[in-house]
Amino acid sequence: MPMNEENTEFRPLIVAFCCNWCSYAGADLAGSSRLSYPADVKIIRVPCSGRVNPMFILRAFERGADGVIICGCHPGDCHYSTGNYYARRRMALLFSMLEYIGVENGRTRVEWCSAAEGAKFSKTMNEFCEKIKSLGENVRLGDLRCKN
Amino acid sequence: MSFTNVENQVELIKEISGSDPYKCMKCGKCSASCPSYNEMDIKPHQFASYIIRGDVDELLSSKSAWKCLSCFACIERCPRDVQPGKLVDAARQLAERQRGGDHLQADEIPELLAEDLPQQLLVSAFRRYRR
Amino acid sequence: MQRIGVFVCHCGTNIAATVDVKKVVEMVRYEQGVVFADDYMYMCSEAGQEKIIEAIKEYKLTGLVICSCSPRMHEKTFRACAEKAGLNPYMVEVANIREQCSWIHKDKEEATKKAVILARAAIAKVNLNTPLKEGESPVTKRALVIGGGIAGIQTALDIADAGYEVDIVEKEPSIGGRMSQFDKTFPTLDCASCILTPKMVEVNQHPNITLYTYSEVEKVSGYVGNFDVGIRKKARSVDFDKCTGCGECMTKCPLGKIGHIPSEFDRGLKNRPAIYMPFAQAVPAVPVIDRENCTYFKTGKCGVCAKICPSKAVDYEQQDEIVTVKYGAIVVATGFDIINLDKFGEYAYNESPDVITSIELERLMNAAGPTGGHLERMSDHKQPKDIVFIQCVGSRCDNEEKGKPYCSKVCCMYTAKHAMLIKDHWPDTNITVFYIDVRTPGKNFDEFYRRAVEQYHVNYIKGQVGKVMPQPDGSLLVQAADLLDGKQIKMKADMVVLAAAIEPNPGVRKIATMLTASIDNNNFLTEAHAKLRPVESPTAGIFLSGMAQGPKDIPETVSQAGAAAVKVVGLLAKDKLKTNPCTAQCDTLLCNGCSTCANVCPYGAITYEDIQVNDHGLRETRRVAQVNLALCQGCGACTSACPSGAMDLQGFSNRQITTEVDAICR
Amino acid sequence: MKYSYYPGCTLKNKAQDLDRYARASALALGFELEEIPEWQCCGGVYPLGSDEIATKLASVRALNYAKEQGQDLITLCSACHHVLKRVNDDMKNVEDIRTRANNYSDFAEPYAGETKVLHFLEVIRDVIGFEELASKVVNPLTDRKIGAYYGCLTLRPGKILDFDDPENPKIMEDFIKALGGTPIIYSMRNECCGGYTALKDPEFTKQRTAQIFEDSTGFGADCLITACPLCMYNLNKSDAKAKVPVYYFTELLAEALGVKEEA
Repeated sequence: MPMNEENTEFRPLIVAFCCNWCSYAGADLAGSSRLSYPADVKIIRVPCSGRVNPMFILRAFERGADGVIICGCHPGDCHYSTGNYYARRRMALLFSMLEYIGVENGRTRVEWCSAAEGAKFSKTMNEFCEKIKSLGENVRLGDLRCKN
Repeated sequence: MSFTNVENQVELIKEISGSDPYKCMKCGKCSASCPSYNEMDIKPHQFASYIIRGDVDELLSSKSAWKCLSCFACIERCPRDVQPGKLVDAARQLAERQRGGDHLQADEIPELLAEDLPQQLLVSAFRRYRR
Repeated sequence: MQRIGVFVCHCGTNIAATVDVKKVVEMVRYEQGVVFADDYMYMCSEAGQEKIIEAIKEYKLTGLVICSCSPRMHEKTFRACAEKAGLNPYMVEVANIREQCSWIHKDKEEATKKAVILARAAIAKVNLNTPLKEGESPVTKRALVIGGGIAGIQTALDIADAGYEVDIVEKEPSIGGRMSQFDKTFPTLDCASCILTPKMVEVNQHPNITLYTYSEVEKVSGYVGNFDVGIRKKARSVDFDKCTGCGECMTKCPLGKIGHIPSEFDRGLKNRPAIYMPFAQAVPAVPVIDRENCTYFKTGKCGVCAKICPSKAVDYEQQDEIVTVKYGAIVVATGFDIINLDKFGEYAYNESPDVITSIELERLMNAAGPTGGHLERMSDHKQPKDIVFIQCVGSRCDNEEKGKPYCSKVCCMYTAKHAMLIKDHWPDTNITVFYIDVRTPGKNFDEFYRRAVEQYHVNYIKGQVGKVMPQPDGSLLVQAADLLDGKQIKMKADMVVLAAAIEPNPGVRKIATMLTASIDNNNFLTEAHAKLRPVESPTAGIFLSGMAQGPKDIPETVSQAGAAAVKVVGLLAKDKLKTNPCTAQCDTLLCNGCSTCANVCPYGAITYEDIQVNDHGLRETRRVAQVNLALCQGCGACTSACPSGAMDLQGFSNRQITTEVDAICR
Repeated sequence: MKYSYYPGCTLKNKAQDLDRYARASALALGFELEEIPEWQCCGGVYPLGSDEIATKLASVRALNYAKEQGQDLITLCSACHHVLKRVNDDMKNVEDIRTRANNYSDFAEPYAGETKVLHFLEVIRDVIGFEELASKVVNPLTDRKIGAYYGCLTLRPGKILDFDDPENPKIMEDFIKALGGTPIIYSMRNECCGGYTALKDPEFTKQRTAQIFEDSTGFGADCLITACPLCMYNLNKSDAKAKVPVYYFTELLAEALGVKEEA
């Protein structure tokens, strides 16, 4: 139930999967540097971008997320050597499939962000939010029972 | 477009120039590189501060706006990507867009003309000195 | 059914100023499984932890959710706290409502709302948490230091003195690094080699230190406590055991006089023979043959060095050798270089031999340098009368194609040093320093710089130089603006010295990748915490020393080197390390033995075994995956690759993450 | 090989030499300059303001014409080279300018920076090659010590013009070498001559050009070459003691190729 009902501006629901080593630390740096991004972004910590199972993304859209972003270490810098490469290829396939069923490509994104890139993290999230706002609410996979 | 207040002019200069005066760190490499330094009343490394402070009128009525050669030395060498040449050029354009801001009048031309004067000089001067 | 306690931290005002902490407590009180919720000023404080322990006992809690700062900060603290109260430490989840919420949002209502959602996700997850037990792995009691400059030398000495074996891998033929090139050091002006050479000798003689010079790290595998490192010992072409270091070969090499091979150590200001030691005090004092330039290797003719070597140590047949060594900890001390100045054509570095870098000046002033310590211009070998120093060449530069965004930190001080040393030797010299800011934070540093101005009358002018113009008469015309006087200046100089920006050694990226140690945009290694863990990489078992982590001077480098050594010793002192219990697990009922997981596992932790199963009365043998828990690092690559969903990751299971997604999207 | 050719105002008038020798030399080197019909003056100065559209349109038309011909666009004059390349860069990379400029025009399809703009010297360097040029020289400029005067507009901003290293160029020096002459390198070669201030401030340009002559002759130059009619004018107007003859680079090119008389 929304706590702030009089606010009619569209606020997207964005799920961000961040790997523990680079992008989650990048988000922490964005925080300690006070580089803001919209509260619409909620982060889920995973050990590695390669841990992100396509099921999680489908689940998010099914439950009404308007955008999903996966953040990992830069290519070559994966804490586990190769996880981000798998993630990149897996997501490329998933995103093209999602587009096929009508979830616009702009709603999904893979971004590399190192532990030192707080500014980049914040910038990426701001941009992504803007993009999702321009796309509007995601209705394609939304389970009607879960949304008012 | 009307220029009613200082903020408006500052914003216009930033927009026209596409450069961010806040990035300037006052290293002075522009002033060190400028061939017109001695001709200018406001020096290249000061452009950014004038815009930050909002002293746009002073910049618009300065000699500097007309003395920049557009040789791009400061733009090429600026370590902060502030590109003072762009800032002063934006100021010049603002001055010209205001009524009576032209630096060259048509009546002046015949007197200035020389036999072997290349067309390039005339068109460049017109571009730079007039709306 | 879990019995969960939720603890919301104010973190002073860090959280409470933007998040309505009381409201969060009220909002989560009725979430599934929650039996207790409270808030406190500082959850991580002793009193805060005491509160948690009491609640665990009083309410018989089986799971904890702490809404506080990043789990990267205090997850460990709260896990230890749970353990104290008899709760499995892996029954704790942290909702990050500081870095991800209160610090980046301004609107209190919005931030509170988000904090509640983050708490709910953590609560949902804890509902599915299971107690996990850490495994143990042994520690190899040997450390590797990559880089043999002052940083690597100091780290290695400190580790070795503490009683542990340590190896140094140095890619150059000698240890010593940049510092061995310097003349004097600030702020006390001791001679660099006088203080460095004894340390180099000590390294060479220390029973606990093994040197791999002219060697490079080629391959790294394993994990904290158990690294396997492949080291390539490049063929020196000189037998280590036979060579006495007499140097006869170097003096007789025909290329020494006519070869035009620029000496790397002297920054190209002098030539060297094809068989060479970088400098006289090299450690080890064994020459190498530069095979790319050596006539014998190019044409098969010559062989002078082999012929004249009194101990028959020259061996043209020597091959590169790769050794694999086990280590418990690795220190990266790869140091720095200065940037390439090709993009700073305005300073005529490539055009005029009299425009030099500061490191070249170090060599020119060094008694062991190309001019025997006599300062002279490379063009005409005359002593320069007017010298101009240009600061910040490529430092503090926003244009990434040309320079670096950071301050190189040491240039202001070494320039003051150069100015004073020159004035000491040749008092008639006129010295002008063009600066943007003079930055001298450090003990006795500003006094040092003021001495250059007050006692030596060095002329400091604020303003970056625009252009250096070589003149027909052989002088250099320096065009600048004195910003404080408001004048453009054209000044003649005999020599111009550029304080070129510092950059990490270009080889560090490759090494960082091998170590999976994170690295920033400028190729400096990232520390685990900028303030609290400045000498550790986020990757366990990897430590940082010296310029590889960021610009710093010698005193700072030595302190950091010691700090890294202490961290290494602390690690090696342990007999066993606790391993991450968040490992992969295979559900053998679902596994069909397809090998997909084994193909993506970066650690080779997955093997297969045949098991007997009873499938509805049908007995059959099935090939299923098995995870070696000692090798598994818990990345989860196998879990998302598994087509049948048999692989799952403890602590980050499919159900746990899905339930987090659900909680966020509720 | 045929190229679209944008001569610009001055080459049709006061700088006919620059043009005439270029055409003759091009034929000798095996390529042809096809003058764009109805070209309009580029304005001589690139309008720095990001909101200036009208002043860019003349260039856009020329660029689009070359695109329709499927040809690269060649310029000779430094100013045209500068303006055309920068406008082309805007059309390629600045969405706002591209959209607005296309809205003003009636092209069959929108122009988005497809044309490749080349300075005549770039064609010699990148397409013909200096070795090939050297092999076609019949009257080598032996014993000539030639200072290349680049000025500002051929080189800067280096990133967009992509002509040569803006601080230490060598294209004209290589060109002089190919013609058999000795290039003289001097510091003022990429410093501004004073440009259009010659109109209202001739004394200032005289100061600038005096420095250029002093520096170049100090290094031993017995003549200068330039690609810019305005530099040429300013240098010629100089009353410097160190003054030496100034030629368009195409004149020396035609001379070395033995086509000067035909031109």
